[in-house]
Amino acid sequence: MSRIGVFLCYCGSNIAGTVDVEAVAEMARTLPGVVYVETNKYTCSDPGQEGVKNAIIEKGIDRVVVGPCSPRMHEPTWRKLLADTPVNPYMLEVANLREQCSWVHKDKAIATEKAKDLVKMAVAKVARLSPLHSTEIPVHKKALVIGGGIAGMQTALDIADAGFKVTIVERETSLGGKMVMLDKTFPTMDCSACICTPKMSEVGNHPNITVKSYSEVESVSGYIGNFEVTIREKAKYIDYTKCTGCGACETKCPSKVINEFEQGMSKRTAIYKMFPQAVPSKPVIDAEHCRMLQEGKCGVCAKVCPTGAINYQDEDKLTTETYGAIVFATGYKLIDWKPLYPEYGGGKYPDVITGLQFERLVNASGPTEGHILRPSDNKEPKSVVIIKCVGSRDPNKGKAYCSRACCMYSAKHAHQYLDKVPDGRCYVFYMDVRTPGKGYDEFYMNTVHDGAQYLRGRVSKIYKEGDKLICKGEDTLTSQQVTVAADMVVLETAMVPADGIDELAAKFTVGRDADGWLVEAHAKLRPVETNTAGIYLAGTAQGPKDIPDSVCQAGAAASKVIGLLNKDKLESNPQISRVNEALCQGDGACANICPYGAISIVEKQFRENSRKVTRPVAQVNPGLCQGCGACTVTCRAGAMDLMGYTNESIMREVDALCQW
Amino acid sequence: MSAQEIIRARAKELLESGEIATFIGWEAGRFTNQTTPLVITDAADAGKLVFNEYCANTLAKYVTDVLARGKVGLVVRGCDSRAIVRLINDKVIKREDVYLVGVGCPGMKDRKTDEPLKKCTECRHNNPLVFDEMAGENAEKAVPEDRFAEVKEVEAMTAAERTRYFESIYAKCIRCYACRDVCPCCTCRECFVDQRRENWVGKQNNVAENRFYGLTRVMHIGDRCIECGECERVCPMDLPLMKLNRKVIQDMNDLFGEFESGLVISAEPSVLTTYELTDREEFM
Amino acid sequence: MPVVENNANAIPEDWEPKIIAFCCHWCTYTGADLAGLNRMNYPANVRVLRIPCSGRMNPQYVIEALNKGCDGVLVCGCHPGDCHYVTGNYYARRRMMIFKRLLEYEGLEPGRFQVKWISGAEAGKFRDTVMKAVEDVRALGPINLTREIPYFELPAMPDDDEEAFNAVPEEVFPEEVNA
Amino acid sequence: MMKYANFPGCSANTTGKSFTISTNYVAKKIGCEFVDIPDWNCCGTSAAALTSPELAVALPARSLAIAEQKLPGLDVVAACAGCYKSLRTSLVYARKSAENLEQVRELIDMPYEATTDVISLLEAFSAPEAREAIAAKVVKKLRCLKVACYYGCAMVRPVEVCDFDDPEDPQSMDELMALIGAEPVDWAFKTECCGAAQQMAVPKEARPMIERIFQNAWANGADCIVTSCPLCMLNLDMREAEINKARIAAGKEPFDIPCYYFTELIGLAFGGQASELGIDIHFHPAEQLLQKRAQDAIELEKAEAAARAEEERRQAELAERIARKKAEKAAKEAAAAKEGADVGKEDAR
Repeated sequence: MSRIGVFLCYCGSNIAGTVDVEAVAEMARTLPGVVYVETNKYTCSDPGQEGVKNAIIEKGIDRVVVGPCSPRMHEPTWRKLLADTPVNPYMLEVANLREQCSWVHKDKAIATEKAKDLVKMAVAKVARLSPLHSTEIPVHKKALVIGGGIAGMQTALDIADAGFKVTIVERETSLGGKMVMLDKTFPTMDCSACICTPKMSEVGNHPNITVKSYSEVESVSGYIGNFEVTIREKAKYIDYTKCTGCGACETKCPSKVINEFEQGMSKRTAIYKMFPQAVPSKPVIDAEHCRMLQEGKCGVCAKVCPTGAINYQDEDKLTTETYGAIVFATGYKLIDWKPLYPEYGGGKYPDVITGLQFERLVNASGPTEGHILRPSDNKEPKSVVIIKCVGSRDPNKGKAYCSRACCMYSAKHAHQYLDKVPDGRCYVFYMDVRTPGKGYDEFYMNTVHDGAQYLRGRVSKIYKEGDKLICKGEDTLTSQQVTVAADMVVLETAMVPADGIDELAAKFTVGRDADGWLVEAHAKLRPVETNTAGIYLAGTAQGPKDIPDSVCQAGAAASKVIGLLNKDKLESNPQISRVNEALCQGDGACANICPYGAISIVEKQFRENSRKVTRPVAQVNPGLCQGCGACTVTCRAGAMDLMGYTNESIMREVDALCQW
Repeated sequence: MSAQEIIRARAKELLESGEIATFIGWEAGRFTNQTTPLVITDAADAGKLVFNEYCANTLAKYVTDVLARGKVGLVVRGCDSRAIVRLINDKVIKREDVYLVGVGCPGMKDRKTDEPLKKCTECRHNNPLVFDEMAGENAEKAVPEDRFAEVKEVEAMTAAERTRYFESIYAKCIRCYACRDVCPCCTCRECFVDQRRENWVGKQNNVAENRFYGLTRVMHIGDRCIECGECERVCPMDLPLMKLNRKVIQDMNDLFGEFESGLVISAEPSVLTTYELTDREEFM
Repeated sequence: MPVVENNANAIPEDWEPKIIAFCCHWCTYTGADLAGLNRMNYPANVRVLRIPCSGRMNPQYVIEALNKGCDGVLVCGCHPGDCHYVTGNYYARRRMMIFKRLLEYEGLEPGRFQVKWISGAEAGKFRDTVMKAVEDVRALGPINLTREIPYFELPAMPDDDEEAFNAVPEEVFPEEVNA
Repeated sequence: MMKYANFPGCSANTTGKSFTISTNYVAKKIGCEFVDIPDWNCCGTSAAALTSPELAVALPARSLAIAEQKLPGLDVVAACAGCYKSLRTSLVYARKSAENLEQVRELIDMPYEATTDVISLLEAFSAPEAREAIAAKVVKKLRCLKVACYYGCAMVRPVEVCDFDDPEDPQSMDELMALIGAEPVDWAFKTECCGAAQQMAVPKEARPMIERIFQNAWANGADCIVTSCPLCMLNLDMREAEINKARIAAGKEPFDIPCYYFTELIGLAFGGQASELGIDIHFHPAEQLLQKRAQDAIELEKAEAAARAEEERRQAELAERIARKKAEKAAKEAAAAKEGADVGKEDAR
């Protein structure tokens, strides 16, 4: 038989003013299982709490009902109090006598009746609770950052500087991401490489950071503090312990391939470094285009390599390590506008380029050494049309959202063009100009003063006549149709999530929104966490951002990781789902419905009818389960139950209430 | 060769070859035109198998009883095959656990009245949907015009009439659980009504507890019900149980899109264990 | 027993509706607390039962409450899209839509079982929902569900044909089996 | 068997006469049968939509309902792009929901199930069967003729109504033209509006809409424009002279771009005479170009034949040289072997 102690609170006159607490206490004494009832002026005060503790010990109480304010207010307080007594902290029920009774009713008689019911319900429920124990989860003091762009690098540096080991997984051959492709950064116009490459080498040389370039996450299991991650390091065909990065191999390689880093505007060799300042500063062999690896003929790079670092027999390497926290800094790519905008030629015209291609054109280390020359004939364009919101804010063809950075970088592109081609004309077609940010609007106004012609409207068609690209559009401010004969058109295309993020997110059970961006746990209050505990977001993986915002979020994610890694152990929430394996049929409905991927179906051996049988049953991962209880309702057999809110205890509450 | 002859021949061959361990079909019962399900393990018994227009019982659920002996062969009509699909989709059995001899079904008759069975007049898929081989040809059968006609009849009553109607049903129910035992959706290792759980469904036989059982049964099977009508046929009190099942199915059809359960083997979640962001919103 | 179309006339004088409200911890329970903090006033006929998420809402709780004599049941959770557990209320929405229709099919008055999404900020909506539920249920009167088997409904024996039952089997083995 | 219900439309025997003539010519040759919908009525075109949305749905629906009853199982073909779009719009509306269909039935007061499909003539002639038949019947390839295929605004847009070809860069007519040996050029105004509906009302704004179509076709090297819409045809063909007059006045070079229906060119490739196909009744002189290109084609073929002959000659010469070299080499080797043998003999001695 349970020994229930009921502790009712006056809360000064807050409760006692409308509820006859003594009458409630009198009723409580008659309830089955109740051995002790006490009223107190302020139960939550130190003397009040002391009184509860003493009563528990003196009366041999094994479960407790308190009747004060809302459990949302003080439930943790009561749990903490019980932790100091022989009573299990989860053998507790709080009757909300203040927020949901005394404060909302005026008639004392009615409020007292209701308070009695609330106490009855609480007593009924607490009698059905069972002691729960939170388990301690060890925390592996090591973080994994997925993605080596500016957000990933910043996160890694911040975590590493705090003294924890970090691994960066980058699927390209070098760190740097998109930022290192850019020429200059708005609004200060510092050279992107000048501020990005030092970060890259800092990351590369940091004693706490391991960079795994040309690598991808293969699989993952586990939970917060204990993610077991297998990383596939793709075959580089070069022994990095021997390679000095001299580059002799690159100059001799006979195989020429389209250069992705230069946005397809130049060629690279099959053995290549992504760009000169790459980190790690060593090449890889692109197996698909290497003559030696494809046809078994060539081997020039091995001949010229002074250190014998070339290894054509290299294979993918799999390594598995345990990490305490994971940060997604997987970044973005530009939307593939070609199939979406046939009216812009759909890729038919080489001189209709994207913003990123323009960045490479204007970059001193780019294919044209910084001279703005149009791809078709290497002539300097004398008039350029810039079209904003290509794929952004266009739910019919592209995405409904605003890509956030394009207003500023299109202003930058106009500025750079007018700077390099002083006699050129630049037209910018826009829907709105959005420049919230320090120094942003000033930058935009300067571009306008430089002579960029801003036209409010969209371009409906681009076609070629002679060697001109005719852009037809509307100036909605004057309601005039406008036609611009341009030499080159720059499309400022929308940001979309990086390739492969769908599979990666599914591996980690991180949610994605309708557009594919990773979803934060709360849009306002938990913007860098995900719904999976221990996994965080940095940069454009979460949605379009510019560089300052990405870096900010990277720092925020890092501080969350540092906070987690600082702990030696985590205490798990014991109010989670539990499986009754005798009833479980293993059909997996619960596993399908679980938003955290906390339930898996495993084959287990049982002894049934004096026979050994192996059958599937559900298994709850205590590190992932958050205790929502959705699985309990899906389970028809009732094999799933939620600790702290068990089916029986809720039914008892309902019954207690119906007896009123 | 008649379907019955093919079934006998195939059962014999399959058992003799050792491909299956047991074969489930029907045998002639004690009374005129009566048949009962038959499980044979010996090829010599194949001659006992019958197939005629009085094979009322659905066979699929017997698979779960005899599966421990090895692969099961059985005769499947439309309803049996959907029941097998149901069991596979609920991961109770695997496709390779069963060898299905399909047979076209023209609809079965009540042995006493010689009238078509209610469940067969309402049936929309009389020919097997999943099978390994067919014994004979598919059969023609009229498909009912309105799948939910009987639901609409009830809906036409006033609320008070409906209360009384269903309370009289629950008053008649003797809680024999025949409807559950025969249902291919009811495959829990231990049904909630059999479990000893305090404050859950009571064991008394009264209207309230019977209502608890009845409503819970519908909520448990509604989104997976294959509309075989077996629950209704086996009910010793002749309770119109399909009026409840079909109500839920009708609402799901209206709200979440057309569906019929148990038509194809798939891992798709059932209607109530999934959702769409665009589901109708009526609780704002 | 005559079919009672409306028991409003038979409402006892000192009768007060009993309503149980299942509220999710993260939104509606918070909203109810906020109503308290704002000292809003609403009828005391509603008792709140805290569940972690509307996705935890088992239809059986409702059946139990109505069976045991509760006059009305409210189920409240976060707005779709705001669920603390991301998806719980989407499942609840489907399940409750079906279940509500089923109960009404069995003759339950729509006012007795209501579902509402109330966020943690919508104290006013919580108050209004409670007031409306109490008003609706008060107009409907005490719940009128039968618990025990009424004498007039004692079922007849199954109408099996007794002859067949008592008769000597006509044919123990049909011919074709022997053939 | 290619058999269709035909919705002639108001232009069939008036402004679009040559379209009808040439279509019938081609259809007969490839064994395609068109049966006119009995008692068809005006499709309503843009005028009905401006009057009332119900009228715009009901007018085409009536003709479709008749087709459904009297010509069951046949798809309706509309040659005119305007008719095609009106019919499709009405059909798509009726198919959208049971309520819509019921409404249409009430409007026309006829039984109607919206089962009959509506396709354009271009679509009918682009069907694989028709294409095969066309390819088989070509006797005179229209080589050297550079055509700008002009689909007009109504044929492929809006996608939710028409949806048989790409709305920005349709290809079906280009493919047909390639089939008969003509060279379709890649140009930008395939689906641009020709402004036909506004030419009377706002000529100042509308004339440039025609001019730019000619301008772009010309800039992309087209000899002529090929259309599939009688209204576009009328508009372009009739006003080219007027535009040229204005261009001359402005000191610009006038265009010389005849327009054809695609069926006219197919008929021509089948060996038809210009007069059999209605090419002789165009506004802009349309026959000279064809004659000139036919001449070009003959010359091209001559040149090609000469080139082929030259190539054959070169191949033969090459083969001969190789054979000679081989023979020389063999002789040399034989001589060397003999000499070696002789030397050997001498040595032996």
